Amino acid sequence: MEPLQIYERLKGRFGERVLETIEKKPDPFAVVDSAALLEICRYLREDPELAMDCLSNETGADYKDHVEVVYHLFSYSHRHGAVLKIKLPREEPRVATVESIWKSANWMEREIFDLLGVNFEGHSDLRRILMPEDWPGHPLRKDFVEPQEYHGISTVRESPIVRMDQQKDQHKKK
Amino acid sequence: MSDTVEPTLRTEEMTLNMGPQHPSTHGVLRFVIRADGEVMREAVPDVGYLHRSIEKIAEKVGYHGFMPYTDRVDYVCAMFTNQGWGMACEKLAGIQVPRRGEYCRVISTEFNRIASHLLTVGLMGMDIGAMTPFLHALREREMINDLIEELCGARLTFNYMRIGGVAWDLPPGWREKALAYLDHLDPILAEYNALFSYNKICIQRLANVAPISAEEAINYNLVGPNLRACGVKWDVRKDMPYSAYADFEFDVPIGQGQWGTIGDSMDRYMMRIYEMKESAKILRQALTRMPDGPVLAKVVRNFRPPAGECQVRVESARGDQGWYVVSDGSGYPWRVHVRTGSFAAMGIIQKLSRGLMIADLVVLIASLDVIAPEIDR
Amino acid sequence: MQGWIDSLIAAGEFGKNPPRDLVYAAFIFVLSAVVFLGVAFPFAGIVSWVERRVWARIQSRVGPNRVGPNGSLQWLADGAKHVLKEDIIPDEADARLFKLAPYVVVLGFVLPWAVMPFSSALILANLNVGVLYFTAITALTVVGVLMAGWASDNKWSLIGGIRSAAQIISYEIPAGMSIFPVVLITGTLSMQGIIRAQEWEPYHWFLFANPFCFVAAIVLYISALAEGNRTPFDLPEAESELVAGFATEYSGMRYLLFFFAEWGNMFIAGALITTLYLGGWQAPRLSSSPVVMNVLQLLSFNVKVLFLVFTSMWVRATLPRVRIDQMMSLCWKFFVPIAFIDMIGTAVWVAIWPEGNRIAGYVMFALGVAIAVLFIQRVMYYLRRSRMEMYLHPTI
Amino acid sequence: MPLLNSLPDYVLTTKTDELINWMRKSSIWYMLFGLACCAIELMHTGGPRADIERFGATPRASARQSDLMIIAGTLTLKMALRTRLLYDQMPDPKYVISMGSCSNCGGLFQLAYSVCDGVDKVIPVDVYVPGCPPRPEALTEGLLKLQEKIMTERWLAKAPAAKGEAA
Repeated sequence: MEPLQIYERLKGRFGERVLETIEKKPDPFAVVDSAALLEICRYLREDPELAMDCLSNETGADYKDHVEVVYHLFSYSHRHGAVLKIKLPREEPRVATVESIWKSANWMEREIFDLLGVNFEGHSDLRRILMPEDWPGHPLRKDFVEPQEYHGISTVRESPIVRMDQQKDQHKKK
Repeated sequence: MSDTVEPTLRTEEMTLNMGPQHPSTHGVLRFVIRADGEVMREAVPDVGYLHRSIEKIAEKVGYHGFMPYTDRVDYVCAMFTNQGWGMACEKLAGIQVPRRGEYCRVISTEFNRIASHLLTVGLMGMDIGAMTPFLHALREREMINDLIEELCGARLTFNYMRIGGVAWDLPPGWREKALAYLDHLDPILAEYNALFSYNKICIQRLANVAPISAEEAINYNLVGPNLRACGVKWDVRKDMPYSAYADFEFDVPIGQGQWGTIGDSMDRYMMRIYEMKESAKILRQALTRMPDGPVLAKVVRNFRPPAGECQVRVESARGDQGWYVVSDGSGYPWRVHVRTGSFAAMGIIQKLSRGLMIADLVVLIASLDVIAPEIDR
Repeated sequence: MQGWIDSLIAAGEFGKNPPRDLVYAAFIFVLSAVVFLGVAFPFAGIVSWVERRVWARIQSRVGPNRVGPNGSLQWLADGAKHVLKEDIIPDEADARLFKLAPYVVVLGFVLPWAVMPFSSALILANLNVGVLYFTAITALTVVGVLMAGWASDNKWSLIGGIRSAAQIISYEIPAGMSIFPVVLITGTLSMQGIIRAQEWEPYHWFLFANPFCFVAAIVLYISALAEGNRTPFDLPEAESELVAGFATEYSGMRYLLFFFAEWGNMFIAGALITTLYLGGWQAPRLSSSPVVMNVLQLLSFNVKVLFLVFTSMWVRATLPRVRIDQMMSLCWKFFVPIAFIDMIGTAVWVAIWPEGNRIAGYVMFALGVAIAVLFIQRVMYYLRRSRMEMYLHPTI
Repeated sequence: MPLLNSLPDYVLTTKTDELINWMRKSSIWYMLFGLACCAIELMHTGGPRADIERFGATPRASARQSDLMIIAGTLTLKMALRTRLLYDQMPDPKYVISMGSCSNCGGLFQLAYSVCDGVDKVIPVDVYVPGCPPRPEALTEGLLKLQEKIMTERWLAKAPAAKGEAA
């Protein structure tokens, strides 16, 4: 089944809760209501004609006014795929986890939580995965500012030329 | 002190810390193992020791400038990450790669696949205690490195591909050398099997260790050889042909479970050996049927794809690699995400490790072919 | 020896009426120091260099070749470097046991040299229970290893130590039982006695005395590999699993002692098998001079032992490592019953042919040669098949 | 060695130094410590073609038994703390080779938020090997440079030279 047919089917089933579908750009995708996400995902997984048995990718992106979470679904039995998107507010984004439907969501949602700060409600093990536990902020946010030092290690590399000049100055002062 | 003797022997759970510096974790991975003697209760992976923020860097360096960074996403088979990035940009901008360019891509990636699988099977040997297979694999890898070095000037991080094709055509005389190497590879693989794969101890160590069912593998989003070892016949090259793969005939080997259960470590290990043979088959066809023409499409230096987003899937040596790119129409990508095989494979280890022995964990990591930079990026 | 010292004392070399016991003790000290530093350690060191070279050749590398002619002084550099290195004792370690453990291991490696029958005359102590002493004293190693594993306060060390203890204790049983067939045939436990009961021709070795002995020798060899923590039974120091096993926390000199004991043990295990099954120092009588004969015997003994050592290097370079449960089941389910059958079979054989059966010896020898020829043919086949022309020109 | 230090450079002390240094340089055991891309080239350096074992350098898994730490690859901030710990676990005299641009100065990943720009911020470095990644030959050359450096060390003849020059 083509992606657009799948989105039509979703629209027929969930009506208003499928907010919009976009045809080109070059991959088509559907934006759905974040409150209805779990229901839609379960339908996609369990409907025998769709049978999306694999969550092949889940990721997020930070836009200036909102945060998006993108779900790339795939069906190994029917060899078709679909892309779902949800839009969340930038402050305290939260959405239900799809871990109960696809196990692979566990780690991907941990990554999104770590790097973008999206809270997944009901997640079994929502900890930072890539960054250290005591890291400030969420690096993939567009307004993330790199800390100047971490446990006494400065994160800025001084230019060796500047440093040599400084050493020369010190030498002169002596 | 009470006088009563405890009726049973009391055992205590032991927490072991494996890594980040540990010889068999293939880079910097860490496992916190809860073990009861030799048997593990659970091994909880802790990753991120090689998180180099490649996805963030993409937002700073632009489309052409990001190509060298893609090499570092998976340094063992950097050609595939090159190709994934190239294909994603071409899809966004609607660029058609010349035919000869596609063939160059196929040839370089398939050689890289052989090199990567050689390293994997060699590391498997080292992890279960046999050093010789590892060094023999390195010896064969050196020859592929020579070939690739002649092609693009680098041994490991190639930066060979460009948006719209490849950087250079095959050098003169290269084709004959490549074909000669392929003739050399077959007996070496036979020797390798005789020396190591069909060794009784090797089979005993690998067979029936941590089998994965097909449903589980799909649910955990395992990809590539790991998925095929579970009996799922899915290969992006065959089922969603990209580049020039539609032109070639090759088989997609799947796990048969001759040595134990379907989807056990032995199946995953043998999948790499089979795939090397298939790669050699593709390479022979590609090298003999090479069309003429340019290798690089005309792409402007100031590359600005129209706003939009796309996902491409490339069958890398570690499986289906998904590149998700969002463009806002400027010279810098808005968001780049790589979905890699090792990331998914790492997620299943915690579940599989329950009830295994500590020695089996090493086998499990090696058979899933986990590479640290692909997990952390 | 004693007579010579007595004559020295009588000649007044140590002054008038010296206390005899002290002189004897001094000589024993000097002698053991000479053996320890002049024979045992260099031997272990050279074996370590040979192993690295052999291993490298099997892996199509070169191996250490810069220190001394062909790298033959590599072991000396390794040793001296370790002696001069910082000696770290971790804070949490049980310091006393931690310090003691390497010495216990070295004790288990040095003491067997006392009964090592190099030739008909070159033996320090011709004990009448030599074999028993040999097996008893080599088991000291396990105490040291267990101590090291426990005292390090590192969980990987602990697992290594426990694995080693389980392994060595288990394999002592088939190893010990594989010695019995020879003892049954000869009726003696003395190393020299056993060797004198054999002759220099291979078909008169106990290896080919009867089928049971042949199997027992193989069981003994594999058990010796396991007791020496050699691949495929190197679980206690499994590099890819346990970092460095029981020796993980050891550095400098203390690690060096483990290091040398490991390689020295290969020689010791080889010596035991040579003595029991391969005719020991027996050499053809080419000369009537006892000196020449002793040199020949020394050569014969060392060639046999070094061949066994080389085989164990070869095995180490080829085979993967077994898992702990597989190792245990191999020992208890296969080797112990086989060793038991060997023992009973030899007893029956001896009851039927008390003087041995010459024909059986010839037949067994022919069989052994046939197996060896088949093996070599198979190796040659693979060598020819995989070594293509391109292999000789690595740059193509 | 206060007495020896007060003596001028006699033949005995310098020759002893030379002997010690020669032994140290002939048996550099390096730690199996691959961080990133360079780890693959590190394996190749120990492999059949470059065979670093010719110089007596052999890999060890445990920090306690190694003399040389080859920082092969990008050092992330999360790993930097561990690296310092590992360095402290090594027994003296210990040496560090920084292999590749990433561990020299951050290299390509100076732009990254999670990468420690240069291993010399964490531990002292003896030899820097440039390249991304350096070829096995380059690493071998680095090892030979380290051997040269070891040969210049003084243990008995004079007060020991300051080790691990501040980079």
